[in-house]
Amino acid sequence: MKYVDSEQVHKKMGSRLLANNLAKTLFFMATLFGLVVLIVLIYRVLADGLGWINMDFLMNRLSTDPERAGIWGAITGTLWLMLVVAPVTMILGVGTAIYLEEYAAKGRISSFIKTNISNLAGVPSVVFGILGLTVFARALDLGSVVLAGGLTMALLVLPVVVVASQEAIRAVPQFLREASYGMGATKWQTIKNVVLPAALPGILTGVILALSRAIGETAPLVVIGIPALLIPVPDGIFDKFTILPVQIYYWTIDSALVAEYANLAAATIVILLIVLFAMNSIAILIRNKFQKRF
Amino acid sequence: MAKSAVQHDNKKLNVREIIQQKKKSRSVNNYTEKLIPKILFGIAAISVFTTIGIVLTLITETIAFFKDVPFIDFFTGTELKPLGENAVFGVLPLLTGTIISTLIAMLVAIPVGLMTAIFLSEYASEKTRKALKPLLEILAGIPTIVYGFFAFTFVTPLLRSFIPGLEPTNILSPGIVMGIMIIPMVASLSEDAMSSVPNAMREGALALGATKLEVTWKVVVPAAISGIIASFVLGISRAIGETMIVTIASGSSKNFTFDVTQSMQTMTAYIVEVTGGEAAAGTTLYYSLYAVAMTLFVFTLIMNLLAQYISRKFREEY
Amino acid sequence: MPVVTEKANLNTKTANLNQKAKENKKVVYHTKDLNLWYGEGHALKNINLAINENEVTAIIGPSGCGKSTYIKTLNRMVELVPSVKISGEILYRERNILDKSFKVEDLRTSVGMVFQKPNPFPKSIYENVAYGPKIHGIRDKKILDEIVEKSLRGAAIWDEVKDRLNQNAYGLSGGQQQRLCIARCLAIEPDVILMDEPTSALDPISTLKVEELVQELKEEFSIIIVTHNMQQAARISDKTAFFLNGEVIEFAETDKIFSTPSDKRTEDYITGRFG
Amino acid sequence: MPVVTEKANLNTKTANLNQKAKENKKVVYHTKDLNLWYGEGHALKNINLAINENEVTAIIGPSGCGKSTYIKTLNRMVELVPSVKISGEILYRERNILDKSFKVEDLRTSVGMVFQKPNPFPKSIYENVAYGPKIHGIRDKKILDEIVEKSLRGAAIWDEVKDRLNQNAYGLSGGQQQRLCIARCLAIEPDVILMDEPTSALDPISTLKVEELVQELKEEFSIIIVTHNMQQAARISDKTAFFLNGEVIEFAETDKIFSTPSDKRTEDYITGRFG
Amino acid sequence: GGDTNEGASGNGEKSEELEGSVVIDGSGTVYPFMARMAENYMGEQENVSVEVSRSGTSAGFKKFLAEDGTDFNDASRQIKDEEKASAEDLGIDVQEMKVALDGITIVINKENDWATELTQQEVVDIFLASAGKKKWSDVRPEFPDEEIQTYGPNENHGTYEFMFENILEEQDLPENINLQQDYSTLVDLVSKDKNAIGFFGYGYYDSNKDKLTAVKVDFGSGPVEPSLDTIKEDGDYAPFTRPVFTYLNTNMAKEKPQVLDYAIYTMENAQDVAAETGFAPLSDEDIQASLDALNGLK
Ligand SMILES: Nc1ncnc2c1ncn2[C@@H]1O[C@H](COP(=O)(O)OP(=O)(O)OP(=O)(O)O)[C@@H](O)[C@H]1O
Ligand SMILES: Nc1ncnc2c1ncn2[C@@H]1O[C@H](COP(=O)(O)OP(=O)(O)OP(=O)(O)O)[C@@H](O)[C@H]1O
Ligand SMILES: [Mg+2]
Ligand SMILES: [Mg+2]
Ligand SMILES: O=P([O-])([O-])[O-]
Repeated sequence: MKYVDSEQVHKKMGSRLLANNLAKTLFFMATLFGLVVLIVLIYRVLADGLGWINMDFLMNRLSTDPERAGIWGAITGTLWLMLVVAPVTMILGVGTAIYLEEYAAKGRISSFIKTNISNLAGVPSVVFGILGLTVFARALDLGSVVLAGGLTMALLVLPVVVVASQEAIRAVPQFLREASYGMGATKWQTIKNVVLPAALPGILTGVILALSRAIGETAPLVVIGIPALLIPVPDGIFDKFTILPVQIYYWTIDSALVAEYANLAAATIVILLIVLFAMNSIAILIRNKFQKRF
Repeated sequence: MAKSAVQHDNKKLNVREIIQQKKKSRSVNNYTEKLIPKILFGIAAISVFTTIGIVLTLITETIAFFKDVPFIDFFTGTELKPLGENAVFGVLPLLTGTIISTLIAMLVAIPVGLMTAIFLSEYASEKTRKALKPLLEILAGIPTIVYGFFAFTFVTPLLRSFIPGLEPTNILSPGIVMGIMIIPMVASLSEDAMSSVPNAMREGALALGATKLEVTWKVVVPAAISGIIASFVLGISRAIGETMIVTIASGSSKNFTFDVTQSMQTMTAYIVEVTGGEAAAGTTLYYSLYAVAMTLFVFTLIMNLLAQYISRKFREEY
Repeated sequence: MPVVTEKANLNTKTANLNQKAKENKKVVYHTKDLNLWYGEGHALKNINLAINENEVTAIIGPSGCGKSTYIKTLNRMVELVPSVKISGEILYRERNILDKSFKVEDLRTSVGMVFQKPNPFPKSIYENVAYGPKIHGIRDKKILDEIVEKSLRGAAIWDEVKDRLNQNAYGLSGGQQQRLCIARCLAIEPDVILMDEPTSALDPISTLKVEELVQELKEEFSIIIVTHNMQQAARISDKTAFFLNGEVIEFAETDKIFSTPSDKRTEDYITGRFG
Repeated sequence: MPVVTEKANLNTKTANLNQKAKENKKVVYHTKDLNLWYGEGHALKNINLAINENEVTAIIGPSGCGKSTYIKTLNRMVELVPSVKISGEILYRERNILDKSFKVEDLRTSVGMVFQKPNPFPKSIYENVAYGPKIHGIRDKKILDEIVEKSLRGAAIWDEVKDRLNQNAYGLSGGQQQRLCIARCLAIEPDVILMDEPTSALDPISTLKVEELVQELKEEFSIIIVTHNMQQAARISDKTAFFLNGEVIEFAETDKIFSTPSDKRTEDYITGRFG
Repeated sequence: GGDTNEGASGNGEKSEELEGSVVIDGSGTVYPFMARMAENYMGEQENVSVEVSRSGTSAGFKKFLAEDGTDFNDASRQIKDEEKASAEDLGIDVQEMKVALDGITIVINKENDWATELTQQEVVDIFLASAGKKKWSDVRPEFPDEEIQTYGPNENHGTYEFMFENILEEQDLPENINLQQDYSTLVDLVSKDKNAIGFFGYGYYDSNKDKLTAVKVDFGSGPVEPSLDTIKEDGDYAPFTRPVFTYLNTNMAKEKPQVLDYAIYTMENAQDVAAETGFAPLSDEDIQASLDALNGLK
C-alpha cells in the first residue's frame, strides 16, 4: 500500500514552493527594513543638520542663541573624557585579561571573575550612572567633573576591553611563548616582550570599540549631573564638562522652546556619527592589517 | 678540549659571563616577577569590586528606602508621586512602563530580527550576506541618543499622522524605535546560532524533497532554538535597560495604564528624571532612586543569567 | 520495446554494457554526456550511464574521482554549491531532470538519499521518520504511525527502537542512526535510493546490517551506492561503475568487473595498485 | 676523576654504553630513572641516559614514543603542560634540575632550544637575535650589535640577512627562519642546544644547511637533536638513543646503532619494519 | 546688550580679571534670563565659568541649602520660612535679589478657538479638583463636549507652588493633571494637544507664540492679555503677576570675588536681559536697593 501519493505531492508542490518564495520575499523585506530605517535616520539627520555645520559651529562655545551656539565645549569635553577612559580601561581591561589568560588557574576564582565581567556587560548604563553619582561624584566628592564621568564610563566599557583583550591574548600562538621561555625569559618578560606586542592589534581594536561605545553613551553622565548651560570649555579632568551626546539630549528636549535647537541637535549628531564611523573604520583597518600575522 | 668555547669567548666578548654578572644584580627582577601577578590580580578584582560595589550601593540605600516606604506598598502601589509633601511611592507605573515598552520593542525586534537572521543565514548568497551584515552593524553602533532624537522628531509625528489618539509623548514610538535598535542584536546572535547548525542537517531535509522554508522552519530553527531564544532574552535585557529613547520620547507621566498611546515612564527614565531634578541626599526621593535602580538591576541580571543558562544548558548536541 | 530505439543514442564505449544490462529491466536513470564543473575544476567528464530499476548499482573509484559529485547530481543536491555548472542530460524515468522546469523538490521526493555520516535531525526518532511525510502533507496521526513503523521495519531497526520512539535520535549509536536515516528516506516511499558511502562511518557489525538491508531493499527500490570499499561493492551490487578523474572507465556487471575487467586501469585499481 | 666514582651509580642496561661514551668526554646531562606522566598517561618510563659534552646526540623513535617529551624535560619546558608529573633525577652539570630550588630561567639560559617549526618573534631580524641578551639585562647597543653579528654568523645566515636586519623576520624563508632561530639561541651562548626535529618543516637544501651547521656547532656546544629521519641521525650524530613507547631501547654510538644494533626492535625500526 | 553695562559699571572695579566658577541652579522660569545673563557675563570675564542648571525652584533650594551648595538659586517664588530656617542652621547668609517680574500665563493649543478668554474663576475651576470641570462643556455649555487635559510644572517648581498656593489657595489639583519637569516638554505637549490647557511663566509663552495661544484672563474688568505691559506690578494682569528672584549665598560671595561680581553684574543688567527674555523689568529703585545691599558685602 502506498501512503505517499506522488501525484498529490506533485500537485501540492506548487503551493509549497509559492509559500517558500513568499517567505523569502518577506525575510528579505525584513532585512531591508533595518536598512531602510538606517537610511531614513541618516537622511533625516543630514537634512536637519548638515546646513548648520560650519567652522563656527565646531569652534564656538555654547550659547542660548542658536545662531551663535557651537559645540567646541562638547568636543573638548568628549576628548577629556576619552583621556580618562582610555588609560583607565586599558590598564584595567588589559590587566584583567592578562591575569585571566596567563596567570589565573582555571578554577573557581577565574570563572567567578569571568561571570562577573559578563554580567557587568549586561548592567544598564543608567545603573552605572547611579554608581558614578554615589561613589565618584559624592562619596569621593569629585563632583560632576571629567574624572568622575570618565571613571564611570571606564567601568561601563570595561567588559568590552577585557573580552577583546582576552581573545587577542589567546590568539597569540603558544610557540611564541615557548620560544621566549626557551631563551630563559621569565613569565612576565615573555608576556611583556612577546605576548602583548603580538596581541596589541586585537587589544587596540577592543579599546577603540570601547571608546566608541563610551563616546555615544548619554544616560550615565546625565545621571551624574551635567548643567543645562555650561559655556566654559573644560581645561582638565577636574573641570565640569559636557559631551556631544548630552548636548544632543539637551538640544533635543529644548527644541520645543527654540525650533532651531533641533537643527543643532541634528548637526551634532552628524559630527558624532562621523567620529564614530571614523573610529570604527580605524578598528576595522587595524583588524584587517594585522589579522594574518602568524 | 671542553674549554674551547670559553677560550673563544675570551678573545672578544663573553656573553655568558655578562649574563651571569647581570643575574646577580637583578634580584629586582625576581621581585617584579612575584609582584606582577599580585598587581594583575588586584586589577582583575576591580571588576569584581565594581559589581559588588554596584550591588552594595544599591542594597544599602534601598534598605534605607524601605525604612520609609513599606516593601509591599512599593511593589503593589499603583500610584507614583515622588515629589511634593504627600509623596507616594508605588513602583507599578514604572514597571508597567518598562514592561510595555519592552514588549513593544520585542514585538518589533523578534520577528524582524529573526526573519533577518533567517534571510542572512539560509537564503542570502555569501556575497549578499557579506554586504548586508556590516550595514546592520552600523545600525547597532548608533548611539541611543540618536535613536531618541529620531523617535521624538520623526517617528512620533509620523505615527501621530495616522494614529489620531496618540499623545505627543507616548510609549509606542520609543518602544518601536527601541525595537529597531535591538534588531541587529537579535539578528546577528540568531544568525550565529543558525549558521552553526551543520549543513548535513539541511541536506538531510532537502534530500527528502523539503523546500527551503520547510528546512528552515522545521529543522534549522528548532536545532538553533536555544541560541535564538538566548538572543531574544538578551534583547529583552537590553530593552529593559535602555534609557535615553524613552526619556526623550515617552515623557514622564507616571500613570498606571496599559494604553500604549499614552505617556508612561520607565524605571530608567525615572532615574534620569529624578537625578536631573532634585536628588538631595537623605530624602525618600533620593532613596527611591536606588530602590528603582535595584529593581532594574535585578531584572536585567535575571535576564542575563537566563540567557547564559539557556545557551549553556541547551547547547545543541549535533 | 522502447529500449531498442534508445540504443542508437549511446555512443560511448559503455554502450555495449548498458545494452546488455537493459535486456531484462527498465532503465530508471539515464545519464547522457554529463559534464560538471566546480568553477574552473572539471569534476565530471562526459558521463554516460544507464542505471536499472530494482538493482544495486555500485560506484567505485579513488578519492576525488567524482563519485559523490555524480550521485549528488542525480538529485541535484550538487547545486547547493554555488559555483557548479552542468551540461548534458540526466533522464530520470525519461524526463530530463536538468531541465529548468523540473522541480527539484519533486525529484527529491522520488529519489531518497542516505549520506556518508548519519545526519538525523535533533528530534525524536518518531519525528525524524515522520518529517518527510509531514512536509508532504500527511497530517493524519494514524497514517503517520503506520508509516513510521513500516519505515523503521523496512530499515531493520524497528525492534531496537520501538520502545523509545519519543527519545532523541542522538541517543542512538552510529549504526542505528544510519539505519534511522534510511528509514527516514523510506518513509516518503522513494523510487530510487542514493547512498554515498553509507557505511564508512560505521563499525563492521553495523556495516553488515546495512549491507543486508540494501540487499532486501532492492526488491522494492533502485539503489545507487557509492563505496570506497571494493569488497562491499563486490558483495552487494549487481552492476559496478568505475570512476577515475571524473570519467567512467568501465561499467559492467559486478562479477565481470571484479573477475575480468576490460580496462587496465580498472584492474590496477581493483588489485590495489593505486587509489 | 669524578667520572669513575659516578659509574657505580649506573645500573641499567645502558650502563656499559654510557661508560664507554664517557671515556674521553665530560657528561653534561645525566638522566636517572626519569619517569613522566601526562595526567594518567605514562609518557617516559625509567629513562637513564648520560649525554656528553661537545657531541651531537640524536634521539630517534616512532611517533608518540616520547622524544619531544624527553627533550622538553631537559629544559623543563614540559612543565608548561599543567598535568605533568615527573619523578627521578636529571643532573645537568651535576646539579639536579628537577630540584625545587633550581631556577628554570637559569637552566633555560644555559640550555637553548630550537623547535620543530621555526618560531621567530614577529619582530625585526635584529630584535629576534637581541631578544635573549636584552632580557638578560644587556642594554649596551655596541655589545648587542656584536652579539647579533656573531650569532648570525654562527648560524650561517649573516650574509643572507646582513643588509636587512631591521626587516621583519616573517619575510624570511622557512629555512632562513630556522637558522635565525638557531642564531637567536646562540646569542645567549648556551652550553647545550636542544633541537626538536629542527628540519622537519624545511626543504632539502635548507635541511642540508642546518645539518652542516649542527656539525660546526658541536665544536662549541653540546647538541641533543630529535629527528624522525634516520638518515639524518646517521649523518650528523655521534651517539643515538632509540626510544620506543616511552622507554630507551638502545643508546650507543651512532655507527654501532645503525650497523649492529643489539636490540631486535632497534633493528626492526631502523630497517623500516615499523614506525 | 553687552555695551550698556559700561555705563552701569560706575563702581570702577569691572576691569579686574577674575577667574573661578559660579554655580547657579533653581528656577526653570528664570533659567532663560539667567542663561542669557551668564552668557553675556562670560563675554566679558573670559576666565570665569558660569554654569546654569534648572532643576526648579524648590529642588534648587535643596542644592543651595547644603554644604558646598550652589552659589545662586534662581526662584520663581519667595524663599519659604522653612528654607530660611534651614539656611540659618547651616550658617548660610542668604541675600535675596529680585531680578524681574513674570506673569503666570495660561496657555492653550493653537487650535483651541473657544477658550481664548476665560474669567479668573474659570481658570481656577479648571485647575481645581473640587470644581469638577472635567470637560470643556462643564466650564461653559457652549464649549466642546471634550475632556480638558491640564498641564503644569511638577512639584520641584516654584511655579507649581505659586499656582497651588496663591491662585488655587492650596486646594487639590485634579488627579489627571500632567506634571512635567521640563518646561520645554510642557510647551511641546500643549502645542500638540488640542484640549490642553497649561500654565507657566510668560517667557516660555513669549518665545513660543507661534505654537501656543495665551488665554486672556478676565480679572473682573475685561479680558487681559498677558504681555510685558500688563504684567507690571500694578498692571492689569497683576493678580497673576509675581516677582522672580535669585538668591545669593553671601558666604560664597565673600569667599569668591567672581560670585559677588556676577551678582552685581546681574543687577546692573537685569532690566535689559529681562526685556530680552520675556520678563517685565524692575523699577530703578528696586535695582538700586539690591545693588546697595550687594555693594555692602564687599
Ligand atoms: N564544493 C566543491 N567545490 C569545488 N570543488 C569540489 C567541491 N566538491 C568537490 N570538489 C572537487 O571535485 C572533485 C570530485 O569530488 P568528489 O567529492 O565528487 O570526489 P569523491 O569521488 O566523492 O571523493 P571521496 O572518495 O574523497 O569522497 C574533487 O577534485 C574535488 O576536489
Ligand atoms: N600535552 C600533552 N598532554 C597529554 N599527553 C601528551 C601531551 N603531549 C604529548 N602527550 C603524549 O605523550 C606521548 C609522547 O608524546 P611526544 O610528543 O613526546 O612524542 P614524540 O615522540 O615527540 O612524537 P612525534 O614524533 O609525533 O613528535 C604521546 O603518547 C602523546 O600522546
Ligand atoms: Mg565522496
Ligand atoms: Mg615530537
Ligand atoms: O521652575 P520654576 O521657576 O517653576 O521653579
